[in-house]
Amino acid sequence: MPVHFGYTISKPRAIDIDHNNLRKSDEILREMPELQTCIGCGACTAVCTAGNLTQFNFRKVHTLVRRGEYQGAYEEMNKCMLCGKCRLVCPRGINTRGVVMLIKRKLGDF
Amino acid sequence: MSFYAPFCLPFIIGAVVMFATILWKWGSWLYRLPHADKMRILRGLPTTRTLSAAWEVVRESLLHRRIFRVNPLLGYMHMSLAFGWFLLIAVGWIETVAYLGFRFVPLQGHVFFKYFATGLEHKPVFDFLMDLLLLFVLSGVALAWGKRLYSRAMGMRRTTKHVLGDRIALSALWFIFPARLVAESLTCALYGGGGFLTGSIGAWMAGHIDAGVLIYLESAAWWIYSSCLGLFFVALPFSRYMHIFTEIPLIFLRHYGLRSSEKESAYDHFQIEACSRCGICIDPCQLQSVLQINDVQSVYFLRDRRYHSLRLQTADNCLMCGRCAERCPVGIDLNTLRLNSRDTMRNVPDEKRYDYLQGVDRSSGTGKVGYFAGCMTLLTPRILLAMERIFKASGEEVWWADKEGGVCCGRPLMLSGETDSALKMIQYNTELFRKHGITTLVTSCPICLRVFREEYRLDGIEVLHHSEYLLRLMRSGRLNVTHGAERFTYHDPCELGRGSGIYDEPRAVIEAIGELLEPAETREHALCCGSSVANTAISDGQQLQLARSVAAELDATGASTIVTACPLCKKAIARGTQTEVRDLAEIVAEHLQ
Amino acid sequence: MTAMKRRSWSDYQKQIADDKYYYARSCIRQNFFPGSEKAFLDILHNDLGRDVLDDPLHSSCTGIGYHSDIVPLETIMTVVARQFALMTEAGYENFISSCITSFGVYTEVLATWNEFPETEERTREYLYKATGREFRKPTSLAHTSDIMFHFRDEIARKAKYRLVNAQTGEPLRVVEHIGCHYAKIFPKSGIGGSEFPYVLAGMIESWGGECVDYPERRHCCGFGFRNYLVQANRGYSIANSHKKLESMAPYKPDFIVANCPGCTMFLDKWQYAIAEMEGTTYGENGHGIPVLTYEEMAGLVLGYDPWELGMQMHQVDVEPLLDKMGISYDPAAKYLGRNGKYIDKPASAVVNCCPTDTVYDIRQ
Amino acid sequence: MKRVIIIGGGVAGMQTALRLAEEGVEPLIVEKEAELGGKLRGWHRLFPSFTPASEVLGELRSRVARRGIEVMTSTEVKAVEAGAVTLVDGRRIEGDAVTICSGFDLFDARIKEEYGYGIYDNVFTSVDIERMLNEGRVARADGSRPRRIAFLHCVGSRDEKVCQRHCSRVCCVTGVKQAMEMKELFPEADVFNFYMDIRMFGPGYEEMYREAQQRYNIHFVRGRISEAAPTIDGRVQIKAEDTLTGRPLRMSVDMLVLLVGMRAGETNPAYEAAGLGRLESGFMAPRDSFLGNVRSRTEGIFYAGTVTAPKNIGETINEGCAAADAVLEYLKKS
Repeated sequence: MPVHFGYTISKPRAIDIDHNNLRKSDEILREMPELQTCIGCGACTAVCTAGNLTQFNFRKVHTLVRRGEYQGAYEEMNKCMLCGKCRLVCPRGINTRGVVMLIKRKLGDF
Repeated sequence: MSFYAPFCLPFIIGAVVMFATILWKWGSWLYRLPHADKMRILRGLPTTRTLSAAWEVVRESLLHRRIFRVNPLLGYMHMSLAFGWFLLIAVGWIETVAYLGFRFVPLQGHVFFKYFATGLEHKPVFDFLMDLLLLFVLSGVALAWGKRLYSRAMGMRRTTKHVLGDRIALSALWFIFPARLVAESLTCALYGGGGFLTGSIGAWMAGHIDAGVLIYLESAAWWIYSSCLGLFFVALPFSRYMHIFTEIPLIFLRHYGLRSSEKESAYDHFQIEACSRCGICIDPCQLQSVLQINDVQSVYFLRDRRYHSLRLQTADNCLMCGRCAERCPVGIDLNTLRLNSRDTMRNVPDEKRYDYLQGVDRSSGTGKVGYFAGCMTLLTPRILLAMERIFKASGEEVWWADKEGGVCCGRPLMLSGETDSALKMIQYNTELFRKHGITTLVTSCPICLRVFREEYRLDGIEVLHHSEYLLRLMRSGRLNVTHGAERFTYHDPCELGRGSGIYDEPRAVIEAIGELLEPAETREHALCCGSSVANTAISDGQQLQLARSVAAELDATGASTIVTACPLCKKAIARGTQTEVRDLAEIVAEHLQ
Repeated sequence: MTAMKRRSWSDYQKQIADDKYYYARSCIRQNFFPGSEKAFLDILHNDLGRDVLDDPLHSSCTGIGYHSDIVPLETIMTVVARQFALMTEAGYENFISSCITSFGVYTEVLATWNEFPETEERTREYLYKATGREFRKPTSLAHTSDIMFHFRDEIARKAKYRLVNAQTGEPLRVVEHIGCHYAKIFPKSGIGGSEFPYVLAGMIESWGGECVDYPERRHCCGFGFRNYLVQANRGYSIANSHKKLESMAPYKPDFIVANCPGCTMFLDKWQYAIAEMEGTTYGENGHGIPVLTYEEMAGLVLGYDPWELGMQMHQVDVEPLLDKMGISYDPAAKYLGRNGKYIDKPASAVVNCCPTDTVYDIRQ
Repeated sequence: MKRVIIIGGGVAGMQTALRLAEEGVEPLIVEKEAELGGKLRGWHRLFPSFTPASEVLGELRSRVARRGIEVMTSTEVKAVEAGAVTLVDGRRIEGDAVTICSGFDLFDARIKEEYGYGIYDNVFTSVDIERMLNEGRVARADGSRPRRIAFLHCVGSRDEKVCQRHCSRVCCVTGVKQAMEMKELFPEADVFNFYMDIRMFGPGYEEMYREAQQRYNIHFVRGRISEAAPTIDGRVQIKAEDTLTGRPLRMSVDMLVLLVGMRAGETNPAYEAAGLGRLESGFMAPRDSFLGNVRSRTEGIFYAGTVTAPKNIGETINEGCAAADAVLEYLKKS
């Protein structure tokens, strides 16, 4: 029986690439290689309707997904209304709506 | 007189398989129709709709009027095969009656009448008629062969790439009528008779071929003819030739008011199997003509869906511009079928989704007229400013629904297939409009307009595109514009033109300001800007390629300004040209008196 | 490759006095490892013949309060000044501190006075007003592990045991852990710099052991003052030790040695807590990895009795290590006090672990 | 015939000498190494075109040879003055003008001890990679193929901790270039580039960066590695923050490549002693940044190449010509 001392061992916050399973991330990048060209400018998040109403941050979520951090990504992406403004402002020409749908399709079971 | 010979067997088997399969298919589709659709059929049956449907069947299934519009030669080819064959059957039946009176003759008796009627006295009128009809059909077959070699002659740059089953059925079809010609000619050679075609060839054969050989050849020819028919009939329900029979009930059901919707239904089968894979939809597709994407067009989409091999990639890769549906000779509702495929593949209802929308209201102003800019207009603030000036000039009190940012109209979600989630936005915006008590809703975004008109329940609120609204203001004298010598060209946004049927209003507005020059492809045939929110498969570079090709056509008019009436089209086309691209509202605001 | 280590180590050398030390004790070590400070004094007096003044007048440096944001800078400077005044009055000028945090505090205060002389003036004024004392700054400041490092070769010459597996002759694999306040604040103040301090590694190498270079070698033990002192934050504290233990475990170290009071305690006691909370145990047969102070390590090498060194106060039993080194000890005497009475024992770190038959327990 | 002493026989020195020789002036190249070429000798292929460095170097060398330019190799300069230099062996060489083309030094990665260069077997510098590429065999210390490679940008650049505040400019694109080369050699390997900023200043650089991302699938992580440590299986564990997600990130890699920056040449203090200005970064200060960017404060002493600031090869070649023109103008006046 585990003993409770009034606290628990904090889980590490670090993204552990060795530990993360990058298979889904690889699949996503294979289908949408342009996602790698994101330079993190944040224009997508700045223009985002959902991002202005919630904590939703498209840039951050897809970056985490690329690092193999899938937990909660589906739910986050579900906040997107697919209006497509982000695609219009992306300086790298990333098919952002496609990314949202791809990530949701790949990570539906996370 | 017995109407049986061993060679009839392939034909009989084929016919039985074909009719059984068709009846089973139709039966199960009709049985699985939603109750409301069944009621529509029952209510429609005893009305004049049945008659008008029958007339359309004659026009389209037999005469192929719509294909004639695409290209007369192509129309003739289809007509000669369909109408010609139909007449062969019909006149053949009359011929049997003429020879034998009204008595039961089995099917093969009608079809192979020449073989069985050798002992009867000849009726040259029928010999002539039947030969004429056979020639009519054969001319179609010859054209079909020719089309394989050179499709451009029939106005088609590209033709469908067929699957193996279709090729087998097609080959069988090609050989049916030549085989019939040979078989009937050989019978004539042995037993005399026949018209100008079969009779002449028969006489020639009798003169050149030994009688013993002729008997042998005759038997073989009838076997081949029957086998071709049998093979074609067996293949028919499983190949594209199912359209021959499916188009007929489709026309009736359509006349009774049945439609496809964003959810798949049994009615969709009638639409899907009515596709003849003629490939007319391929040429208008800009993904094909500009981007050389060759496997996603409606013909392939319907084929894959019919054979349950549809991939999301195919379903997604469509601009939904509607250019193919505009040309489809069968009138299949291609966009809706694609939408409900996306719905099936992607829609995941989630009650909690978009809960964060509760209580959001960033609207401002008061007025009975509400203006919904839409997401895209917020990225084209010139349109917003122009609308502001127009409202001010006309003295309209406006309620700004989303000037400070609002919730998406839901159309992009619907287009991606997330139909149930889109309802959340629809519900949210509907409540917002109701809360502020507007009686007119104006939007400058055709994407929003379409969903407002088709999916929102806004009884008591008139929904207008700003082109309609502007024209109304101008006609009522509340807005006066100066007319000058400036030359404009107009790009029809897909959602506004083919989508909502609004072609004339923006043109009227432009003509009040300056000269309007039409591009090569315009109105129903207008090109898509390429940035359609319906397509999530093509890349940014491909969007740009499309934009450039559209802009080139618009630039070719020599106009100094390209006008459009959609913020997304405006942004897209502007990427492809140096010419100024402006929204209708901008030029109106600029020319205010 | 080790050549490079030497190079960086040679870049960070500091002057260490040879004799005549003024000794400042640690607040908490006397509770956790009461034998260690005594062992240090004994080794210096008896084995090395050095002069160390263990002054009963000196106080806490208040570092714990300082690092918990309770004691202000002016106060701690004045307290430090008082320690220096006592040293001056006793006629010493080589200040050595037993605690890493104290050592960090003294270093920091001296550096502050150096950078901002006005703060030194003010401190002198405060000290004089409060106690009437005056002070001279020490000519050398060292941590007691520096002193042990300084005499490592002398100790090696007198060694009775070596850090070697007596049965196989293989060097023992030792994890060395340096307290953060030793050199991470002022790299120049540590022997060998802040990245790879040489202070403990030098002793281990001199006495026959082998250092384990594991990924989280430089990571903090997790004490972090506020993080441990507030119960709600303790999960963060233990997570750090947990991370280190996880990282070193594959190297199968024979023991851990640390030069900081907090680190030694936490690396030892958290092993028990982790076993209780998660059921994870480390070391051979899951019996834990013994954690030693460097004085205990030196004491064992010099042949001191493990119970005299206070090693029975460890959560993780040290007997496997003693057996490995071939040190003879009296198992029955482990929990007997100086008066021969049973002094009770800490809970065994060997919990949630299978082969209990090998657990060292004198009551069985 | 006028004589110009050129200190340093790298790209800048050779180009300056060539241009001067074309105009009928007699250049003398004083090179401390045994052969001409400078740092370019150690490079494999040049960004962004992947041109072999030997092509550029070979061409420059053969032109110098064809022109019959006088070269003193294995000769080190101790002091410089207008119109003369003093060598380490005490000899004094006189001329009509001096051009300093002594270039830069590579940052010694061992100073950034926390990255473990020289401590752990599988930590390399960008120079090591170029050398291995030249040798035709890139591998881990034990000879095996790497499956995961990390590049760390800005080692010895933009780092106050090692008194290198300046940006070395070329390391960013070098990192991208080498990452692509690694991916070509080891297609199955994952390549991560850890950067603070990506500075793609030259023509074709940004395009190359984009290609590295999209076509080569190289992962770019914005965050500086804080430390490297060995793992039990001989790999290197690195820690960084993925600043774009605001989360710490750790992983073990088979090879860690440090993109070492340019530091001011170690002979620069000697020039300063001769009264020439030096920048805070240690590079020599030209008279001004625009019209006098190849002139020193002293009449008759000129600069070309990376002695004044980090530059790429193309810029250095241009500066060789510019310096030669300035020298010619000076010689005409004097």
